[in-house]
Amino acid sequence: MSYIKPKVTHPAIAKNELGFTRRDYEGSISTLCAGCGHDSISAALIQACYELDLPPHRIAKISGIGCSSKTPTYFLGASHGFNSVHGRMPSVVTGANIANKDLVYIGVSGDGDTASIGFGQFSHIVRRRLNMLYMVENNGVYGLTKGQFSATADFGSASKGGVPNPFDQIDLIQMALQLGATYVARGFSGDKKQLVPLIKGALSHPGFAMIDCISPCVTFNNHEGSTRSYEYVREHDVPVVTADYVPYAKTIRVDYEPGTGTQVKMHDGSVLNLHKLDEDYDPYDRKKAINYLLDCQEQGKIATGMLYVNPDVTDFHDIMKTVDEPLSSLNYDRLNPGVEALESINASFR
Amino acid sequence: MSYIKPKVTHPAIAKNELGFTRRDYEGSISTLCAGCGHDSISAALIQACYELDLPPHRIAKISGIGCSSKTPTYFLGASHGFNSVHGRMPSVVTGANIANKDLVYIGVSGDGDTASIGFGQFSHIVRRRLNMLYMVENNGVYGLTKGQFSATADFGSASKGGVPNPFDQIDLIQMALQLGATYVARGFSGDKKQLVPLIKGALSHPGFAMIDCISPCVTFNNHEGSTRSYEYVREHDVPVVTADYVPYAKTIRVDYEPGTGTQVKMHDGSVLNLHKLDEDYDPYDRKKAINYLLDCQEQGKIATGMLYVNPDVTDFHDIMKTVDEPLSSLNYDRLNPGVEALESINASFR
Amino acid sequence: MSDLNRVNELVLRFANVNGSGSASANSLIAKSFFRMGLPVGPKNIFPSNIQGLPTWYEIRVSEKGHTGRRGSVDVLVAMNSQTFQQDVADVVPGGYLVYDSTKPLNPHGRRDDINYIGLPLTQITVAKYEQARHRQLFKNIIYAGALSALLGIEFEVLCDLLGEQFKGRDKIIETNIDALQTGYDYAAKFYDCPLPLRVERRDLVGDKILIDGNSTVGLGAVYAGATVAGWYPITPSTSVIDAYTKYAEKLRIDPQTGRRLFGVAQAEDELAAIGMVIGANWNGARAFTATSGPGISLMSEFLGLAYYAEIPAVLVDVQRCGPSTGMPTRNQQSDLMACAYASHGDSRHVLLLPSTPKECFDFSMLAFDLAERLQTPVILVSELELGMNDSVSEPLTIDPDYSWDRGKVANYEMLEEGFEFYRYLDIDGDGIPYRTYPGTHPTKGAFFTRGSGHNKYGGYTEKGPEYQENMERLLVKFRTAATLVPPAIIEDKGRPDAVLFFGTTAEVMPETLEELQRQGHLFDQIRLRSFPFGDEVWQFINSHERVLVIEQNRDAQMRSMLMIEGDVNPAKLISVTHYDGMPVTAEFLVATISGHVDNGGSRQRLSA
Amino acid sequence: MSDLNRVNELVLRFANVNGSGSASANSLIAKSFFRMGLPVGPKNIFPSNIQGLPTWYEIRVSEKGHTGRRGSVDVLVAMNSQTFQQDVADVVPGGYLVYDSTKPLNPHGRRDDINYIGLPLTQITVAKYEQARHRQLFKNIIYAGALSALLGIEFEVLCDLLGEQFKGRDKIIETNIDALQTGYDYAAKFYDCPLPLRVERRDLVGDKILIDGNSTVGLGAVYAGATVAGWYPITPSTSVIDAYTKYAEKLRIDPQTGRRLFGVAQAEDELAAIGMVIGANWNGARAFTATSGPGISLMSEFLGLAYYAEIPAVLVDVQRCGPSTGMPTRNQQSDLMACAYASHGDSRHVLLLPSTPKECFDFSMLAFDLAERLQTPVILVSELELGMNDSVSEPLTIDPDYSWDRGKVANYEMLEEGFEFYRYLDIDGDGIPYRTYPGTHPTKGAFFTRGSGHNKYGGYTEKGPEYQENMERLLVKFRTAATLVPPAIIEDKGRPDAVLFFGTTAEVMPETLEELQRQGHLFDQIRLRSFPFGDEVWQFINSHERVLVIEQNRDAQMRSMLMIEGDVNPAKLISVTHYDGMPVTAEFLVATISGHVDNGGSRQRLSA
Ligand SMILES: Cc1ncc(C[n+]2csc(CCOP(=O)(O)OP(=O)(O)O)c2C)c(N)n1
Ligand SMILES: Cc1ncc(C[n+]2csc(CCOP(=O)(O)OP(=O)(O)O)c2C)c(N)n1
Ligand code: SF4
Ligand code: SF4
Ligand SMILES: [Mg+2]
Ligand SMILES: [Mg+2]
Repeated sequence: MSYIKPKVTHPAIAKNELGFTRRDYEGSISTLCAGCGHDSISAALIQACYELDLPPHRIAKISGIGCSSKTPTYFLGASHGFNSVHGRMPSVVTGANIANKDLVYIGVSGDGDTASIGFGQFSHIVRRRLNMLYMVENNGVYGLTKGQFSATADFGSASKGGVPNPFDQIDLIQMALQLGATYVARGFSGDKKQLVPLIKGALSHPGFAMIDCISPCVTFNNHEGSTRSYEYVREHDVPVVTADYVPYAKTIRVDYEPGTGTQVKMHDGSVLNLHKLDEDYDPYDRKKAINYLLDCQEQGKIATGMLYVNPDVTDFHDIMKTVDEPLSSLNYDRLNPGVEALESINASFR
Repeated sequence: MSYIKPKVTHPAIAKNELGFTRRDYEGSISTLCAGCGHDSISAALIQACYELDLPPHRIAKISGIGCSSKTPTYFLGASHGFNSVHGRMPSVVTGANIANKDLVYIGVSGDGDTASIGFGQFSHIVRRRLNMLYMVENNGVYGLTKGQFSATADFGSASKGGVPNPFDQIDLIQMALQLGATYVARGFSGDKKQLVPLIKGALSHPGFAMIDCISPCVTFNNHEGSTRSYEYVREHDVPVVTADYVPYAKTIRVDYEPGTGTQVKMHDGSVLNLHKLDEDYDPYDRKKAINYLLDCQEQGKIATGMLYVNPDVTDFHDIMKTVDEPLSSLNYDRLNPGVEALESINASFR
Repeated sequence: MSDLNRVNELVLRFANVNGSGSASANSLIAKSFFRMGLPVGPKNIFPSNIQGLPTWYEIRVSEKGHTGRRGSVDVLVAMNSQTFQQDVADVVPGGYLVYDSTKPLNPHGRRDDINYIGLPLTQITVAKYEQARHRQLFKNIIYAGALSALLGIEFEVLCDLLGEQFKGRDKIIETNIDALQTGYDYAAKFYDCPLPLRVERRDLVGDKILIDGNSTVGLGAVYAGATVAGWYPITPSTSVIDAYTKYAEKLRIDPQTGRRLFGVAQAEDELAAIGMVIGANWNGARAFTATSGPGISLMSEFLGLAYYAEIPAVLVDVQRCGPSTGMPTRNQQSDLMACAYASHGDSRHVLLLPSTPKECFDFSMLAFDLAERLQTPVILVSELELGMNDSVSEPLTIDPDYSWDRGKVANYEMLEEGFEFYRYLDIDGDGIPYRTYPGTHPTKGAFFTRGSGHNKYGGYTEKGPEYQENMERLLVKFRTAATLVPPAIIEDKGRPDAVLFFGTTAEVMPETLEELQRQGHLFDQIRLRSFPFGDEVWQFINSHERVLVIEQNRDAQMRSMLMIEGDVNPAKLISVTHYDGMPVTAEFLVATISGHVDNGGSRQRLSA
Repeated sequence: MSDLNRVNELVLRFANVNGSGSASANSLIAKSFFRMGLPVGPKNIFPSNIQGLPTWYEIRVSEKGHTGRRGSVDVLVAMNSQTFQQDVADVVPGGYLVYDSTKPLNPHGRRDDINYIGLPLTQITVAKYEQARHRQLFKNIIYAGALSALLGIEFEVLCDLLGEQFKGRDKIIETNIDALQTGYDYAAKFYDCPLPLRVERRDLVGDKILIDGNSTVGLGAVYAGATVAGWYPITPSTSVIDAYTKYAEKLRIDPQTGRRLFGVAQAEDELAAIGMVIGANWNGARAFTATSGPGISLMSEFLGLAYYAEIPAVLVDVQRCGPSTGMPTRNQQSDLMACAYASHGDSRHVLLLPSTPKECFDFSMLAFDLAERLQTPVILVSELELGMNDSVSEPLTIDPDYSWDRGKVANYEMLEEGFEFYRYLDIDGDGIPYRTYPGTHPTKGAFFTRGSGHNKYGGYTEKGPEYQENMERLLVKFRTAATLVPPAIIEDKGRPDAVLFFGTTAEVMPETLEELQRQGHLFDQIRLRSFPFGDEVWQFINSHERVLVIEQNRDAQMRSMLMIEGDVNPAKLISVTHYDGMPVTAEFLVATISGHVDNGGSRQRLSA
């Protein structure tokens, strides 16, 4: 359990335009490991929704399965949430969104949930231009099933000693760009200063917005050869081998300037080479973004920030030419073609 | 049924190094529509295997479901074939390949099979660097289920009148490049002169080779607004509306020079803007290839040819460090750790 | 040779090549019988292919109303040289073979006991038309014209049908009627028309309609107020969505804005299709999908979620011949257990089992009411034969006062007025809790939906007793379902033996029972229309000595479900199965059942 | 208060916080009992979470061999303040509560009828260790040391176990033993040790081993010669593949090259995992996968393909509590029907149902032989409790002369010598055809595998009779399967009543039956070990008046399968179900069964 909330709220506490306090955007107490990056993302989501003055109950939170997918319980307690099945959040959001275009959709997923079992659904929801925030809480591992490599596992490879992950990683940002996403950003869970605005931008974007948020798993970031990995610890340090010991860890936080880089030491000792986009980076050029990412990849750098945005979007409902009201709000009178129409249909089959 | 084979072979007919005739590489009579591009691809596969002197029985043909996926019955009759389930050919090939690295694997799929239901499996087989030819017989529609748009449906959009397909297409070539494929080519079923060498290159490539082969569906290439589409025909020409009439069509063939373009008129009247790579195009530069494709996309051109190759590959078996012999060939003595080992395992649990 | 000499009782079969455009001509003939006031049963027997393989179209005309498949052919229109020999063999002695006499008759197709009617179709069309396409297409119309003369089909009826079909396009109408006339004239000139086997106008179909079940399912969804469809193409279910879309495009456009009062998404696969349906229903819309066997398998994880998290969902399964890809254009009733118990864990689902296009419509509408009332998936289990072939059906009707039943939903007002909302609490004793739509109320009514352990308040739990309490309530809910689903149709005259059937088997049952009666075998009958089974089913079974369970699958799946659900003694459930992919015939059933009855036989243990 | 005063009969439960490293200390204690020659049954009750939630570890020691879950606690080591109150409540009167006495006892945890044993663990560790990590970890070792004194666990046994575990790392061993000693000394000093409730060395476990079922399944796959595993992580099956990989890394490395004689692929999901298994088996390797309920649902389309195209496949389903995500770290036997009848269409699969780690090993090996002999999927249906917890088991053995049975494979020589190969032809009358491996012969033996309609020669078909013939052969094959699978274990003393059970229920049955016998209720017994059921099952059921079918699911799935497969009259099958996710206890069964028997009760109709 990573934090216990104070039971009383201060009377003079700040309120947003809607008169809500930040607490009104919180959820239940997290049951994730202490220091888990996912909890920082939840906090950033809370902050962003609060600052955007979104009515909490008009937000729908939908997720798959995994530690990351558990988090919708831990933010926005006044919103409806749906922890669905592994890898299939995109289809559930699609249905929900078609049904009611007026809610704000936050889809939460993990890298296993999105880049492995859910890769097909992920790709197709991008293509479909759904108006939503698709948040990937990317830790490079399967947290909930105890630390298998995921398909994005390479992101820390630059600094890993020992055997590198033999498979190419799937770069979800590149994928989203190729598949036509209109808002594509990469964040780092520990960089709240950067992440909150990215989320706010995404929630304000009237089309498909994806944030690939690097989020350290404090428990299973377990690269072989890393000096603080379990293998290492097993051999050298911890005096009792424990199947289930999870050391209490601190949340990683960074704070650095746009246009500069920073090295983040992960809990297992590996190092992430974050690089924050320059303030004059032009996020309106898709081709440049693709190339920028290819360059970063070659240099072992992980670009963070707003990589690409196309504010000029047609969303799914435009394409589908649905009415302005949410379909779920139409009453039966609007939907019933009536007895006469049925009679003429009968006639056409005689 | 698109062609009936002569029953007798000419005695003086040409043979390859192995003493096989081209006929030894053929399969059963096709049951596809007359003029279907897929039959031309089968013919090209036959030609390539014949010319490469591959022993037919050392090839395994594996497919999903669709008109395209039916074709393995129509080539290489002396090979084992496996028409599996829709969209899941990649996993079946993966298992087969792990079991026996010594066969040549031809995976056949359609654009529905690969870019929709199978997109997850497709992406992951690329990542896994399996040694195989992955052939997509890409017609932009679901042929077998009668003409729904597929996720690659845009490729003919440049010439389409009327309502354009509102969704972004998935460019399988771009995807393969991003996901680390080491041999990536685009062919056109009607351009045998180009396609046969592309297939030969792919079969000779010691890693993952993908060919996205544009293959016109003569029956359901049915763009609204196109002057020869069914909608049009229904209104103007055919005097009886038929649910099931499939006009007899001729196979489309093209022949043009590298570095030049050609306009191919499809059966429905739409026009493909093919552009054959220049002879001095450098296929060894992945980043250039990605950019080249982006440029073509902007210009509404479809680049064909060998887009990218990296001859320096580690295949799945290298990565997995399996023995040289096919795993399926190991006899029980090699695999049985023996009674003593079991006794010591028992001891470790007392 | 004794010629067939019958009025209004015949089976006419067309043997064609797939893709040759014969379907229109053949269904024109089918519809013409119907227009002449005759009960008709057309069946399309087509390959899993687009062009070039054999395809058949069979029409049964029966004044007695026996429109199910009979299994033999009186008149065969043999237009496919590939299957010619077999086609000839299928004609009953005294029957008629219509063939293209441009070339001499294939000697292998010679029989002494049938009549040959040659039409020089190729010759005529080559002479008459220039384009290959026209030659091919008009061949079909010409033989239709000839059949008009031969079988006594009123020519004006054919003309009317063409006129309606091509309304406003006079040139087309004219050309077609000309072709019809050509065929008519040729037959009339060279043969004694009409044949002794022929049709005559009657007034036997009243206000009935001739329609396929997939269309009526789609229409049902429109009338049920479904606004969202997520789907993936698969034979034989695709036309459900096609029909929904087509009628919605007509009937569900906002008159002010011209925009759609519905949304259809072609999904990337079946997992996504059912995911969309679940997401949309969760969010307060009526949503559905349609698929066939392979899709059911793929959807089963999601179905378990919807069962356990209690989300309404309407799923149409148009069954085809399994297992696996099986014979995708053939009929079977073999997804019953896969649907009823879809998903791992203790899961069970409500099924509706229509037998006619009208029932397809009614059950399609009902499916949405039930799904929302029960907050669970409802699967409309149809069949290829019912879905893709036209049948004579009661006209579609809805009660003018009908409005949808959205079930137990706590809305803004209720929450505002203090309704104590707990997502999984059974306050009415029927096992059905209240739900809220997302976004309803700023501070009340939000809950968290999950497929993992939850207690009656909707909270997460891993506590055994809380988990179990919830699972037991789901059983209560399932018992409630049994009281809400359409009851079985029963004819109980107190006979000791009975037949039990469902789905397309119903079409051949009147004929089967008449013939059995003629042979001295009397049966009560029960037609199942839903799962879970209602009390009437148990009472019926209990009050009979032997119940013959007739089904179109190998493994006697319905019989299994009766045993599982009702603790019925298997000794009284005699299994009759038919599963070769073709629709079951009365002939087959009569033979099998009279055999059973005569031997006092009971079903062999599969596991013996 | 009367203290518990018993030797070698006790239940010890640890209440911990997940992620606190208690598992090692707790299993050290479990193993020490075993080393003292005592039958022991450890059970880990853990949350679906990585850190911070309550977790329990329960050890039953029983000289009588009753190692199943008992349902109450004699000694509770209460290390989790979150659950303290509930934990205290679970102790039997006269039992013992071990707690951290650094702070005063929480007054809500006060009871008059139990004994409190305070150990100032925090105080000791804070004084003794500097690093937080060490303080946390040694707390566990210190209470283990205290238990040694309190319960009479031989100190040397604990030292030996540590010595073996950290062989060669003397510093670690020393530090740990020091911590053990600290705990031991404290307890010995402040309490009368050992307690009246205690253990003593016996010689009751012989050469048995203490091992979990997933490890032995993995080992079985190694010994079966499996060379390919495709998998996707899911609790509680992941450790099957972990074990396979671990042992293969040790035992399956080519001595010459150092390269692997096996390949493991982590798939992108379960569909891919089973696809790989099918592809590899088709290609002549032995391949398998392991999953749990959600994976079974996702794999069901592919399972239908393997059934119908007749491709061997070994699948391990380690069941957890459903439906949907359910309670993923809890036990259930609720995937039976989902496994037996997985997939749409008429599909059915062979199941193996182990009860012990030794059977997990044997059945794992057998699964491959059966899958290849029968050319069909074989599903080893295990359970979380069997798979993830250690049990006392017979040692693993294989016949030194054993070699694998690869079934009917036409190889190069046979084909060369003129063996007439047709893929789906039954030449032996057992329903099993021959297959060939791809690449076998240049001109003979190639065939085309498909999940669509095929005839006995392996050709594509859409013809009803050909299709049906093949489907009937599959039934013959399934009857053959019933003769090849492991028969039920039966004790038949001619009593009228019997109990029927399988899987982990077996662990509590001796105790249950003893207690029922004491109460005057005598039962014959049958333990099922496979599906399809063999003749011995039907004979047993036929020769008994009432059979109590005991299972750990809600819907009486095994009872359903008995009815479906054997036409058993449901009236004689009394259902006893337990499904709250915890392992069933003897106590529960005795109460339920004696209730049933006394009322002559039969199972209520679910559908009533
Ligand atoms: C169908 C299915 N397969 C497997 C699982 C087991 N499972 C639960 S979470 C998970 C992986 C989660 O990884 P990721 O999405 O990266 O989330 P994280 O825990 O790392 O945040 C898996 C494989 C499941 N619940 N359902
Ligand atoms: C699970 C499943 N869903 C749907 C289908 C129906 N289906 C058969 S082929 C096909 C699409 C084929 O399209 P594509 O792969 O592009 O092949 P093409 O026919 O165009 O060559 C579909 C949806 C199926 N067989 N299985
Ligand atoms: S296991 Fe990793 S991802 Fe999961 S809660 Fe713990 S730190 Fe976070
Ligand atoms: S429908 Fe299209 S893809 Fe299929 S066989 Fe015919 S032409 Fe080819
Ligand atoms: Mg992850
Ligand atoms: Mg296609």
